[in-house]
Amino acid sequence: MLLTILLAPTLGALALLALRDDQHAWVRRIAVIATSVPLLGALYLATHYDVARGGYQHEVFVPWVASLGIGFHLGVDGISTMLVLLHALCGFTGVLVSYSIKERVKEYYLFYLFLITGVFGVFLSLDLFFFYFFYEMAVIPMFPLIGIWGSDVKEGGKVRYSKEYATMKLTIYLTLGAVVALVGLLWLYVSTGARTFDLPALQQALAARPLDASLQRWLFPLLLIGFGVIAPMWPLHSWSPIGHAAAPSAVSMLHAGVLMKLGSYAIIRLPMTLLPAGAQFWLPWLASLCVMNIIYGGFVAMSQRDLKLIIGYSSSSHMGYVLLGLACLTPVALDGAVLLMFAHGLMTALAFALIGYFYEQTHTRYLPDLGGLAHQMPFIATCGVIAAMASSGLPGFANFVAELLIFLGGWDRYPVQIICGVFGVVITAVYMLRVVRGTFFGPALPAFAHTRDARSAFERLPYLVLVIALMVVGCWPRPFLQMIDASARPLIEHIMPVLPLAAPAEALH
Amino acid sequence: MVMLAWTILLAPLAAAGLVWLVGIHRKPLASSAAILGLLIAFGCALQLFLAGRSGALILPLETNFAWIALPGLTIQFGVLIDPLSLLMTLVVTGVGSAIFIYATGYMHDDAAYSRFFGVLSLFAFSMLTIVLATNWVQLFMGWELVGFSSYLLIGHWYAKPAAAEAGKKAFIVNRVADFGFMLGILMLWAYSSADPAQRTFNFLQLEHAGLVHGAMPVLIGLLLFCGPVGKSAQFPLHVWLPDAMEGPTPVSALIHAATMVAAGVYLLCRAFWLFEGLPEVMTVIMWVGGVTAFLAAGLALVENDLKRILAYSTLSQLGYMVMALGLGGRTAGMYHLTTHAFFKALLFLAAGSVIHGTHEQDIRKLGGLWHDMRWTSLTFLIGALALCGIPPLSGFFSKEAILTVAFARNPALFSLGVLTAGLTAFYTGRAWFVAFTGKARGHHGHESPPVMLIPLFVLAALSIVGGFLGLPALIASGVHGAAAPHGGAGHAGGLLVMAVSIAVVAIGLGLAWLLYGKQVVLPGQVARALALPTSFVEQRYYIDELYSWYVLHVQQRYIARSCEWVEQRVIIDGLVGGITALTRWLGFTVRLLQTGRVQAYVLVFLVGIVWLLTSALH
Amino acid sequence: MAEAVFFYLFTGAMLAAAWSVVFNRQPLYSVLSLLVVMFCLAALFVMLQAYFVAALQVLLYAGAVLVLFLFVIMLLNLAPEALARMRVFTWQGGGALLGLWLAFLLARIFAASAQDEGALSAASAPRGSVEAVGQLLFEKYLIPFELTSFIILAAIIGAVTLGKREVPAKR
Amino acid sequence: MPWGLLAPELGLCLWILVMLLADLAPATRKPQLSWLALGGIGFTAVLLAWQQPLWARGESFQSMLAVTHFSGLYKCFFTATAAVVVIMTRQFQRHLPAHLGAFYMLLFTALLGTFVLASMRDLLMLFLGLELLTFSLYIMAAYLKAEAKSIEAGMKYLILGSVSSGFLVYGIALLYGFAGGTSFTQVQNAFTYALTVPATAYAGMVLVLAGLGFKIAASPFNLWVPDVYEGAPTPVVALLSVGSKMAGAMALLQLLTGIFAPIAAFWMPLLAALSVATLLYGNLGALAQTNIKRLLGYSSIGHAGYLLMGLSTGSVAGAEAVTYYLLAYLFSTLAVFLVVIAASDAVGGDALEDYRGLSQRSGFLAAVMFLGLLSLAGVPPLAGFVGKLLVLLATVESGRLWLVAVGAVNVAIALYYYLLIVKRMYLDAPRQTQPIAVPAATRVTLYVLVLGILVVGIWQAPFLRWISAIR
Amino acid sequence: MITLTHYLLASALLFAIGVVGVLTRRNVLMILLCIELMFNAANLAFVAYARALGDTGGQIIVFFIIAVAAAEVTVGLAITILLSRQFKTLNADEVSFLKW
Repeated sequence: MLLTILLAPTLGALALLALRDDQHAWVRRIAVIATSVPLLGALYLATHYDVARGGYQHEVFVPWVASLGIGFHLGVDGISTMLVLLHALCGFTGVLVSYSIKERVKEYYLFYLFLITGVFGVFLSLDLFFFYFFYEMAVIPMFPLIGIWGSDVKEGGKVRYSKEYATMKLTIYLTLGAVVALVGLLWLYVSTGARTFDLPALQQALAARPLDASLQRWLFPLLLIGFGVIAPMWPLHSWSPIGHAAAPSAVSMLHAGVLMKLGSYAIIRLPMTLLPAGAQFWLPWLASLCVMNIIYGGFVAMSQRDLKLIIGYSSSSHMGYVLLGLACLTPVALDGAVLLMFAHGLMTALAFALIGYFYEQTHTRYLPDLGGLAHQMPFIATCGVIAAMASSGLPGFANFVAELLIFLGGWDRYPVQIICGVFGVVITAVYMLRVVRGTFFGPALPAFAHTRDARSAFERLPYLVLVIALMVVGCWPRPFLQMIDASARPLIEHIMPVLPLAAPAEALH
Repeated sequence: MVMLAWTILLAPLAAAGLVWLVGIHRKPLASSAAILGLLIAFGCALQLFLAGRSGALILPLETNFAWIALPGLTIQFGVLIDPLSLLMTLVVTGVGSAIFIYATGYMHDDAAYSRFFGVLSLFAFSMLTIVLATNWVQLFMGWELVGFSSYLLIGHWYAKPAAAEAGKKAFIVNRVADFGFMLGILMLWAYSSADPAQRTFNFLQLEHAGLVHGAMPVLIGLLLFCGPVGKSAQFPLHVWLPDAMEGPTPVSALIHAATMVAAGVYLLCRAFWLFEGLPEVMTVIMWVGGVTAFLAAGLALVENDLKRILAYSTLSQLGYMVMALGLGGRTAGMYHLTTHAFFKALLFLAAGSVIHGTHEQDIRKLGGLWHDMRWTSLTFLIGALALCGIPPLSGFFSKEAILTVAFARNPALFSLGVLTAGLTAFYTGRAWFVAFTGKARGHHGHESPPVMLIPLFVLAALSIVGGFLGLPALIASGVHGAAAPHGGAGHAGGLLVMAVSIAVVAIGLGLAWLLYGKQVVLPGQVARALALPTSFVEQRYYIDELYSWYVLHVQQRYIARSCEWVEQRVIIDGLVGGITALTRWLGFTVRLLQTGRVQAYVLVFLVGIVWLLTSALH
Repeated sequence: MAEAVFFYLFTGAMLAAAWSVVFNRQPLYSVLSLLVVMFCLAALFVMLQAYFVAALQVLLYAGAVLVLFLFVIMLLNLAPEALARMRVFTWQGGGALLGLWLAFLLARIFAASAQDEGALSAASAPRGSVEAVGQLLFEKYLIPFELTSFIILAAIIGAVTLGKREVPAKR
Repeated sequence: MPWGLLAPELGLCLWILVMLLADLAPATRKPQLSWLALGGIGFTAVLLAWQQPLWARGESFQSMLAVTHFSGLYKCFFTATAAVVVIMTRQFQRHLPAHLGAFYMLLFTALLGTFVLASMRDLLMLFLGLELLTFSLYIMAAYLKAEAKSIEAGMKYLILGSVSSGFLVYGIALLYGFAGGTSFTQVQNAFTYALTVPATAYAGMVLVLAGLGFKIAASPFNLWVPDVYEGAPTPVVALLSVGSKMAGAMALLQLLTGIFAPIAAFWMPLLAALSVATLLYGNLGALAQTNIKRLLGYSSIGHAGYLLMGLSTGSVAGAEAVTYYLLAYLFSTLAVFLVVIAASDAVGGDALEDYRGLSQRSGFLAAVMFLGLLSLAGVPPLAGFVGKLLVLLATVESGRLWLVAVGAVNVAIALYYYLLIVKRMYLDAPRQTQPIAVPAATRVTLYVLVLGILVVGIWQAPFLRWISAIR
Repeated sequence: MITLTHYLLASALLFAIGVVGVLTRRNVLMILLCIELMFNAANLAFVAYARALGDTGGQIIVFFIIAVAAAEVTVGLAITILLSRQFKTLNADEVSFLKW
């Protein structure tokens, strides 16, 4: 099953190679198939994860390079199942949203499908080598995707960030992060002495003979910063909003929806799993850094006027919650963090898809130029309100559940940071409502009289899929949370064998 | 019984789902589904109520399922039926049904008719979620959802910039309040048990077990009180409510008069066990309530928009309720909530009927409606009198109850309350005399259709008889374990209070008659005579200015702009751009080594050799 | 004693000639100075009992290589090189200083490695006769020898190819 | 005598003569010379394959040359490189004025030089092999007699090359004096058993290091690289970049893991420092380039830095990593240069700007270039990634983490300038739009190279097994 | 008493003079000439070592070096001729069109 998920996009890409450049219809059909197969697979995974058993499931193992201890090892636990599902959803809807791409279609889907493959690879890999392998592989297709099919970030008619700048910055930044992480990984690999890249094997080896705590303290920040760049951790975030803003909508969707989660997922999967002492030492710092993400990101979002920049900064703000959830080192907060990765991914994908939809017709996403689009496109406006509300943490959407869990789980450990986090929700509401107000509400503008709504079921499908997914998880989170918890709890218990609880009276100080 | 309880909650949800999924382009289906959903809920609530009365149902009835079940953390979702929630449910569903029906007439020609009913149903569900919540999280969810519905309904006519802005403002102000509220809930939970795994959000469990030792109950209480301050528009977060009048009138009636804004009061009752024991918090609550009541009444004096007058009056009455609760008058507060729901909904609907008939809501441009819209005017009058507290209308009794409590507890607040009562009578009278009596000023209305009038009659009837339904006893029975310490009237000072309040009301009405009915003195002259206070009041005490100054000049200009500056100049240009520029500069510099002269290359070669040889010597 | 005299004589002459190679403006004189260097070297080789190599040095270097140089100098009709006056302050001057530093370094290295060695003349002599060398060359060093032929082949072919003036292509 | 051991070399010698004679062929037949050259390479390959069973025995020939797994493996690399260079020359040959036969002959002498280096067991062979290789390259670099650039390149290469061989020879002399002989066994024994290693021996070692550093383009011995890359005929640049560098790295590998192994503690930090200098010089210098060949020159310096990094570990893992790196580098660089050659006529030059919109003129060439550059940058799933990973891993194992950090940062810098090319090819609009025709031979070669890049990048196990056999 | 070190020092000086020449002479031909000095210095070192070691191998290597140097001169002169044809100068400084 995992192989199917991983290989379907690759095979799709290879099939595309066989097509002529102008066979657009077939190109798209293949892309839809190549992404819907993983979606079905992900649904299967989500429904067939054995919570009682926990751990890695559906494993696939092929020995790869025995001498170095590399194995092609795939497997999912509750956490990665959620993210595979998220990625499958975003990837699938992204293909549908990309129907608006009219130029160099074949190339577009080629890069797109490689991107999809890479991200699936990261979520499915249980081998450090392949983890990194796919991680880097996922970064590179962004370059042409943004560079060719993206758009400049304009402000008042002037180019503020060109797409070339955006894509170069993104690629280099992420690569820089990746190599820092690589140094950490290699150091880790060498210092365990187990000569294996296999994650479960490493876990066993480290359980038997843990690394020296001082070494862990060196290793952990390498991995944290390396993967934190893509998460994006303040102040290393500046590639992300610009990158989001310049990317074509499907790529923004994947980028904000899934790619950023690679970072937080990687932090959970590698440094937290493998370096408990490092986590204990460093995560309190992260918890404070996230506050910067949340509050600062929110305020910067507030002062932006390009819609995609606003959503971009909001993503970096919301990823602050995810990181905060990680940093709390309690099972509940980690559950919340993972759920928020999922929820925020869908929400932000929805937002970017919507912006892409009307940008296509309005040719502007500069907030002062927009207004009253609800008249021409009620469906899009409805979805826009939903996205804004999901982002603001309205109950009924998965984001609320996730944030609530982070707050509940983190309260005992970092009350001050949690208070800031709760305040961040207010900030989110401010700029999100500003977006909704400025874009959809207000009198109909004559300039947009020609625009049209998404009418056919097919056009609406991607938005509906995302909204429904958000609401299903938001209204009935229990099974999902149980799945996540089955993996998150052992992890936390591994890091903090006895949860040192601050005495309640001291907790606030 | 459990099924009935669930039905109350789920019927409006089902209606909302139905409207959104299939009814969005089918007007009749949308409105009938919404009305039916709420009526079913009302029926169920009534049946439960009767069952409770007859003893067939032992209250409280609580039923739950685990919404989130993690080891050490269970969050439930359920239905709690106790006298308090039952009363509130009856108010919400009953008044709501009337307003829903009324809305079919009022919104008849609206393009977004179905959407309107869809959101109304969603609102009903959310409101009932609050009312029937068994725990704080569920309550908070409902709390947020009513805020959302309110946002949508205020902004129903989103094409109007004012409406769109008002919706936004309402949501954000509430969000600010919810910041504190959420923290309060978090802390309440955190201190609910010494054992982290035993913590609970459940109302009854919390009430039963109380907080652990070492908790900071005062802080918790204050934070929790933030919620009502926002939702019930208490000073200083009252600013959203007047603007919210941009929404369609049924919305104002339902949400911004009868139910949602009362949720804050309901919440105070729900957590009364906590506040009760915290005198500091109680003091804050009662003063916030009292001040709100007085200031809002003052605002109403100079307002010319009929709906806004009612909005300020709502503020003022909510202040009353909060004050009552702060004074410990749980029964009185809840009692007033109920009667207020009746007569304020009535007033709004009547005002809506006026607007529907005349398309005008500025009282200065109205006049003589008594002649054109007899039924509407009559019902408005009933509501107005109830608001003023003229016996034997319902408002009289509930207000009496509050003033009695105040009299017993806090003379200062009592006098404030009495003064507010006078002001209330004055502005109500003003609205009545200006808009309904005298001659028409340009607008001739036409009477509304029966579908709008019948709900008016129902509410008018309730406003009249509301004082005789035995509500205080019902409410008091909800106080578990503890005897109702402060029943309604009947204390030693009761008669005195009654006399004072009636007198004040009479003075207020009389003055209004003199100024606006008889026009002995022109109001303009009075305003000129009191220029300073008038302008102060007309500028709404400059609170909105203060906020917009904060938002535009502090938050947007300084905080957000400086963050943006840091982002652009420090992080993007400085940190990232600096490193990039440095790297590029190094690149340009390094290549300058490459002069093209072969001997220079040999020289560099030699430098390397010399270095290597030096190291060989080591 | 005579050894020392000869050594210093030849070495001195060699270094002086080398100096002249480097600092003579006239290319022709430089080449001729190099010739002197070669002869002095050959003499030193003889002192070191490397007769065959000494002969080669004279024949090959002096006879062939330097003639080639002279030939090219004549062919190109080289003018005296204009030397910059203030070369000490140019990078070339820096190069010269660095070169001297190199000499100093090498000298220190040799000095550091020299351990109570006796006179070179006392050491057992290698067999530097033509027979001895030839035998080694065609037995042990056969492969390098053959390889050298390919080096020379490549060089010759290359030189011919490069040096040849192209006949303008017939269009 | 076991002449079988020398079979490939003898085959090459034979073919050198064949090509020499072939140069006499009439001008109209000249285009077919490339097939003859390919035939020679095929012949050599066959001889190599035939000889393959002997590799494992590791026999040596007169203590001068030895046939081992190591040499066999590298000879395969060199043969493959030469084959691609022939294809390149074929594509390029209308620029080559005349004497195509001599050009191919020089290719074969260069190849012979690399073969000698692969098998060498004596410092003399190091010198001669290196000179054979370098002489051929001097001449080939200046081969475009009508072009000033080419002559300038030849001149610079010649002067610096000669100076570096001067140092090399002096270094060999010092080693000879220390060890009393030039064969590897003698030198290694001397190092192993010397009570104290005199400074002359260290000096000899560093001078040899510098001479080879020149070949692999290590800073500060590499200033010729950008100029020569820019000026020399492109196939020669490819040969320089792959063949010559590989030969240098291989020779270093042999020396460092062989005769110099006993003094590893001495040279490891030196190589590490050289590696840093080289990495920074190459990658920073490349940032400001506008000519693709020059840029690739700087980039090849950057790669030398990684090779040095691998070498500086002094470990078996490092040696294997360097070999793997070279294998990956071979495929990637050759692919890139072949595209440069195939495209340069159509795009009108070697300036980066000329590559604007290449993907719209020939999606195939652009895609190959894209993959090649990314592989050079070290992006999975391409070959270069595995090479870099192994080098970094070996360096981490050696405990020199700061070096790894420098290497890692340089990955990002390198990616930047590679992406600048990608940007031109994919993001910018083309100046002209007519498609570029790619001849069948070039196309097939490119396919093979891309396949190589992918296979080496994804399916590492067989190559690693193959490489680990060199021990 | 003349020891090995004497010869070696002589060779070192010769080598260094050659290097200085390479760096300071501007004429390509002269640079090549100075490179010959460097090779000859190496030759001297080889022969001196051979003498000290009593090993003929060193002398043989000198033979090879001489051959290679000769070949190098051949190539060098060919390139020099090309250079003078193309640039009308043999001044190495003036042939610096490939840079940066």
